[in-house]
Amino acid sequence: MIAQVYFWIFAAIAAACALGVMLSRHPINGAMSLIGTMVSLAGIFSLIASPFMATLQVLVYAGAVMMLVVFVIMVLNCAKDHSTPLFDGAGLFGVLPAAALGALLVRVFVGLDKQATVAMNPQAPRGDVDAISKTLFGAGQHTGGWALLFLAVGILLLTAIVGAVLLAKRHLDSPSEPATIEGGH
Amino acid sequence: MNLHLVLAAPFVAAILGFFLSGTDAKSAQRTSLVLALIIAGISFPLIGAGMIATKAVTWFSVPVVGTEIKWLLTSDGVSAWLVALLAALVPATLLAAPRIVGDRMREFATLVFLMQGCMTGAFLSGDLLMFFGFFEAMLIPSTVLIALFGGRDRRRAAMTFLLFSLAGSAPMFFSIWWIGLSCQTTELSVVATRLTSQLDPVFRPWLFGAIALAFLVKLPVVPFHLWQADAYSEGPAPASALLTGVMAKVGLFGVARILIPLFPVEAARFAGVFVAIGLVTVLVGALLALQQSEIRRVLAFSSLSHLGLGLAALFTFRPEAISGVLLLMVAHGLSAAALFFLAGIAETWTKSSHVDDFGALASRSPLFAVLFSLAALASIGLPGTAGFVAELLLLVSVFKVYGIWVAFAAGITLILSAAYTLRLVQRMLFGAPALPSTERQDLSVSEALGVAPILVALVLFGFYPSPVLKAARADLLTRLPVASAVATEDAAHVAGR
Amino acid sequence: MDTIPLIHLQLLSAFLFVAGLATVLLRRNLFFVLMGVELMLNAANLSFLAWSRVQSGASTMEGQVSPLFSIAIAAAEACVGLAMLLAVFRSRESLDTDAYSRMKE
Amino acid sequence: MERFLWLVPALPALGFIINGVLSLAGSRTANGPSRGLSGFFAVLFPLVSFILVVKLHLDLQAAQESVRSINQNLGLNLAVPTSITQELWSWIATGDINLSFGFAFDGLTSVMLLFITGIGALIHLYSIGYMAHDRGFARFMAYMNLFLASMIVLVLGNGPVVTFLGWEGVGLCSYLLIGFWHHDNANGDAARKAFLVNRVGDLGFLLGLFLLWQIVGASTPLTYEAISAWFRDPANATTLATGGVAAMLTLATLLLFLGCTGKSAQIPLVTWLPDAMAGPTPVSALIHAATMVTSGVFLLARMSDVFAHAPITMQVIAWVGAATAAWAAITGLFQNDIKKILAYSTVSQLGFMFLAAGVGAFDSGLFHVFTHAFFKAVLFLGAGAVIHALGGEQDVRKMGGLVKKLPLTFAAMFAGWYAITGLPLGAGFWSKDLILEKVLAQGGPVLYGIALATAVVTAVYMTRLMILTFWSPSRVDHEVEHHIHEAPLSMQVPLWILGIGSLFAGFVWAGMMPGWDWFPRQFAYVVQPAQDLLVHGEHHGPSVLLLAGVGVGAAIAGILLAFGLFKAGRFGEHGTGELSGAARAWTLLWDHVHTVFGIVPTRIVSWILDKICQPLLNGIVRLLAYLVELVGLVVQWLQRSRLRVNLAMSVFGLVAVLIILARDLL
Repeated sequence: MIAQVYFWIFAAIAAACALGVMLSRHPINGAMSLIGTMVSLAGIFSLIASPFMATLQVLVYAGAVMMLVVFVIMVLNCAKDHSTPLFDGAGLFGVLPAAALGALLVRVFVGLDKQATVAMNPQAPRGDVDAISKTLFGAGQHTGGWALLFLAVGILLLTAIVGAVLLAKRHLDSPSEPATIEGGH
Repeated sequence: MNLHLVLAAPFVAAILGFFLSGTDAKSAQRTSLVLALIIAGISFPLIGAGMIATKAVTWFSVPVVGTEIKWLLTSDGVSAWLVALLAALVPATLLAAPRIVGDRMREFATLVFLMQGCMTGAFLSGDLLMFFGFFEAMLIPSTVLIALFGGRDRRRAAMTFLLFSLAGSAPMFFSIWWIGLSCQTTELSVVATRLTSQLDPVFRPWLFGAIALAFLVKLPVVPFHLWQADAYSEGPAPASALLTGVMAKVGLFGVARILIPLFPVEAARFAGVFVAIGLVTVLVGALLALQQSEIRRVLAFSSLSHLGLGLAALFTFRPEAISGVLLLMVAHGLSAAALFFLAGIAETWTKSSHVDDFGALASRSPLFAVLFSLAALASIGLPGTAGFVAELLLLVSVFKVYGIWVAFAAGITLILSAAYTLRLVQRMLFGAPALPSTERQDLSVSEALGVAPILVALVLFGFYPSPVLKAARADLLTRLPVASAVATEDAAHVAGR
Repeated sequence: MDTIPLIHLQLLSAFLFVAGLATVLLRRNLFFVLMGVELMLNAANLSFLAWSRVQSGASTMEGQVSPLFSIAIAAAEACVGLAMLLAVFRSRESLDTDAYSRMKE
Repeated sequence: MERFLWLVPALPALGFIINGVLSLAGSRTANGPSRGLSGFFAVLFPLVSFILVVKLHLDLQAAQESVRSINQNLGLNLAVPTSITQELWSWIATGDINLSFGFAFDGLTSVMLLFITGIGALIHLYSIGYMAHDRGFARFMAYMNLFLASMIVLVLGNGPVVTFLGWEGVGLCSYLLIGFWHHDNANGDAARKAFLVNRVGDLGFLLGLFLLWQIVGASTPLTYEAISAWFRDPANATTLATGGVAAMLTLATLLLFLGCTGKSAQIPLVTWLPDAMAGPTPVSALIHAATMVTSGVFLLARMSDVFAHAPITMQVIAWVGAATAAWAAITGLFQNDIKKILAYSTVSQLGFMFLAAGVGAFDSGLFHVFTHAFFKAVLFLGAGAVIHALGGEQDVRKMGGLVKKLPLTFAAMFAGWYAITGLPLGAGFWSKDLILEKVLAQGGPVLYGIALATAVVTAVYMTRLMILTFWSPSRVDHEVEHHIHEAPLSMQVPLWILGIGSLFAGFVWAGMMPGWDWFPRQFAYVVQPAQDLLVHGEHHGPSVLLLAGVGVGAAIAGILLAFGLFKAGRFGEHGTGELSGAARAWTLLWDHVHTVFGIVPTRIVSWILDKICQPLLNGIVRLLAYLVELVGLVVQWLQRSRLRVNLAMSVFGLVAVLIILARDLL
């Protein structure tokens, strides 16, 4: 019962923050809202027996990735964006597919919910470090090849770092110049 | 007879065409003529060969669904005659071309050979997808021919031609794709046996209609005929001759060889529609021809009218209609081509295509006049020319199935075709010359040599059409009874209701 | 535990996903585009974890493990994306996506 | 001998080819091709054909005679051979159709061929003189030869389809020869008109043939012999009696008759023949008087067994013939062109022939064909000689007094006039009186009255022609008058022969003298069964001699009337204008009918199609093209504009794919 109450609180925060991401004018505000969403999601993760993921969510996402984003925002020093409207005509065109997709998802989920076959499995193991690491690195018949994928992700991250360095290299090499304040054009 | 050789020869000639002299048009013409005659020599024996086919080789198979596309060449009576007709017209085209294409003989000959190759491929294909490939490929050289060598409005005409043809054949590709998926193969003979059982009867009419559309546009029939007059009158006359002489026949050939055999039930079911379209085409074409004042537009609408009759007759499923249609294809191919060749040459004399700018060619150019009027008479189906036998057979078959009034409607074309053709003859050959000119212009010997054999053949087939008629009997009749049986079954069914 | 109905989790996930998508589609500022993508990835993670709760047998852990990779990819994406953002900003002096689409013209 | 049957048409055809080549080869030389060579070949081949026909005729007679004598001597009942046939090759063989290209030479054919090739050869000879100064001499001869070949095929064909080959062939030659002097567009128009009007008839012919073939069934070969046999077979009588078949037969015969009206210039397809006079005069004589235009009557006789079973059609034929005869005779009164007078006279005489056939007297009709060939040929050739002498003048108002200047021509034409008016013992006397007699007996008094009145009018206009041309005072221009000369020998000889023919040809069937019936005996077996079918019992009417007296009286009355009217120069002599008023309207009656019911609707429909439907269709296609272009513009804008929009589109696609994938869950 208490879990439900927590869930509703977290869900409300997450949803509100998601709207905040969508609607805020300044990137910093958006980033902060996003962090809020992520933290709330971490809470929900732990509510549904996934403590490891909850931890990762906070550490990697909210902690590392978003820090990076905020950092870049600060580097570019993009002030509040007044020059471009928040929404415009072309944007309306984007509402339609989003709404369509949303409707589709809701329809599918509600439909699934009505089928009795889909129900919570109380025996499902908790997603704690032990279980996940066994799954990831365990050797045996039912390992599913996660280890290989894990290695691949490692390579991906390495590549991403190299790529990021290369992309930003000109910026790093070039003599420092006053950063342009205004975003937009 | 090696069918691969027949198919490869024009393409080889096209490649050799690149090495012809680009500056000396005469030498280019001579060499290409030799090549064309060699091709003809290779192609003609097909007529006597009967039904032959190469060994079917899997060309490729579509991944996942596993549909096998075969590389297979087949030749039966009908395709053999059409290939021979084509092979006979190409040398004449090259002979008739010099005045029109001038120095660019090399390019012209190469394109003509390419066109010949594609059309030969379409006639000989034993596989639906192969057929479609050649069917579409022939558009390229023909469009380029129109756009390169045509008259003032050539680009628009070429574009119209291309767009109409593409729009017409796009649904066919869809249809072939569907057939390939359903039947696991696109080999014609296999598809014909599997189609009825493998395809949902709900979809069959649509697939049928999609394929029919491609052929109807190619033929063309009303209301898909708008490209025709422009393409034939703006394109270079020798190429127009090939377009109407052979390419339009691909449409009829497709109907006879692919559409009806693959969809006998649908063909029987919608026969009335096709007969109606054919008859409307016959009459509208003839009436429009009466109104035209440019030579080649008259000829274009005349082609429209004549071939419409062929379509109407095909859908009677009478054996005499099949023979008649083959003879019509040969006869019309020869006579229309001859008329286009001659019209093209005459247009170079006056630098005009308007009938009023001619006149008195009979006294100024007697040889031209003789050949032109002979070709015109052959085209109106005068007894003693092949056209008569063909039209007689077509009218008989229409009469037998649809009765006297429909035959009467179709027969009005006899009167109308005489009306517009003789009007053309009179305005061009007779009367006073429109433009004062003292010099006597006439055909050169080589031009006359290009056209005369065509006319001889027309008269020959008029008196002795048996070789052509027999060729048609050998082949398509095997499948026709199916269609006519279904037609009678349907009729009985309707009557029963 | 496990009293939260699956449907609630999924609806939340759907909402977050649509919000992310809408952000990507509506906003012209590149930062928001990036953040919308992150939001969608988060929504997916939530969905993964929720689904893992209804599985049984050997596949139960798959839903628990997949978000790990998702997060890793998100990190990589953020990394490269931000680098590109920097590079683009250098050349175009703008973060407006519409300004980029005019590059073609 | 039958092995050489094909030579009869082939020889003139060879002449056509030789002359055609000569004409083309000589077209670039200064004087044109050699006239001597060309003329020699042109006359030679018809002449040889004529000899061949005579020989074939005699052979056939001999064969029949020998069988008859065998039968008589040995008491046997062998079938008397009726024809010499030759099948050359299988012409059209596919499906149910199995047509052979072959010829059949029997009594009817031999009579027709005798005068076709005979008179044909004479007219070729005449043409050598007439066309001597024309540049297109060889071309003319080529066409004439081709005509003769076609005409022979028409008559000699073993079935209707082979006949149709000749049928359209003669139409073509008619077209070519009417438009022979092609620098004048009016000639071309006349030629085209002839061809087109004939084509209308030809379509009727073909459709009638189809119906006929349906009636007799696909198993019956399409030869005259088989068709006749089918209709004579009593077993088929019940089939024919059923309502559907009877109606079909009526339609079939009416359509076939439409073909005949086209070729023989009967109402309603009468208009082309007067215009056809634009051709050179020998053409008018050979094609538009003696031979081609009579092929309609020939076809009726050939298929008499068929027509005899369609009483309604026979009625129609009789009335059409009578109406045409009367209308054309009256029209002939108003004409001032010597050839037009003769043309309408031809139409009128053809009407007589159809009238005869229509009342069931096919042999009498054919007899008139035969005699008419002589006297009309001589009249035309004589007119040609007059025109030749006057340097091309054709208006009778500018002639006169030629009896002294052209005595020989006058003599020949006088013979023709004597025959056509029906004065006693001339060729026309026998045939016309025979027709009148049969019409009274089998067609009733109304038709007889029309025919008799027509005979009077015929005498009037023919006498008017003779008066204005020969007997009245000269009105010839003075310059022309000095150059008047008799025609050369090559023109004279045919005139004499034909003149004699028109006086005495009638004796081949002098009805009043028993035993003088060589003519009908020749083809009795062709038409007699049909005639017997149509005539029930002996008719007791006025005696033959009385009727002949009435006929002669009509002729004399007409002649006297004409002398009374025109000797005084009452009308038609003076003035040079065109026809006007009622005369013009009457003359052009059928032209107007054609215009209103045929030409104008066709023009209107084709104009609508070309000027309204075609642009409309074009507009629709254009509209489609613009729509496509519009879609293209939109798509282009979408592609080009915003990243976000592109993205949105792909999401749309994603949604669509998802919907398809998750369709079970929805």
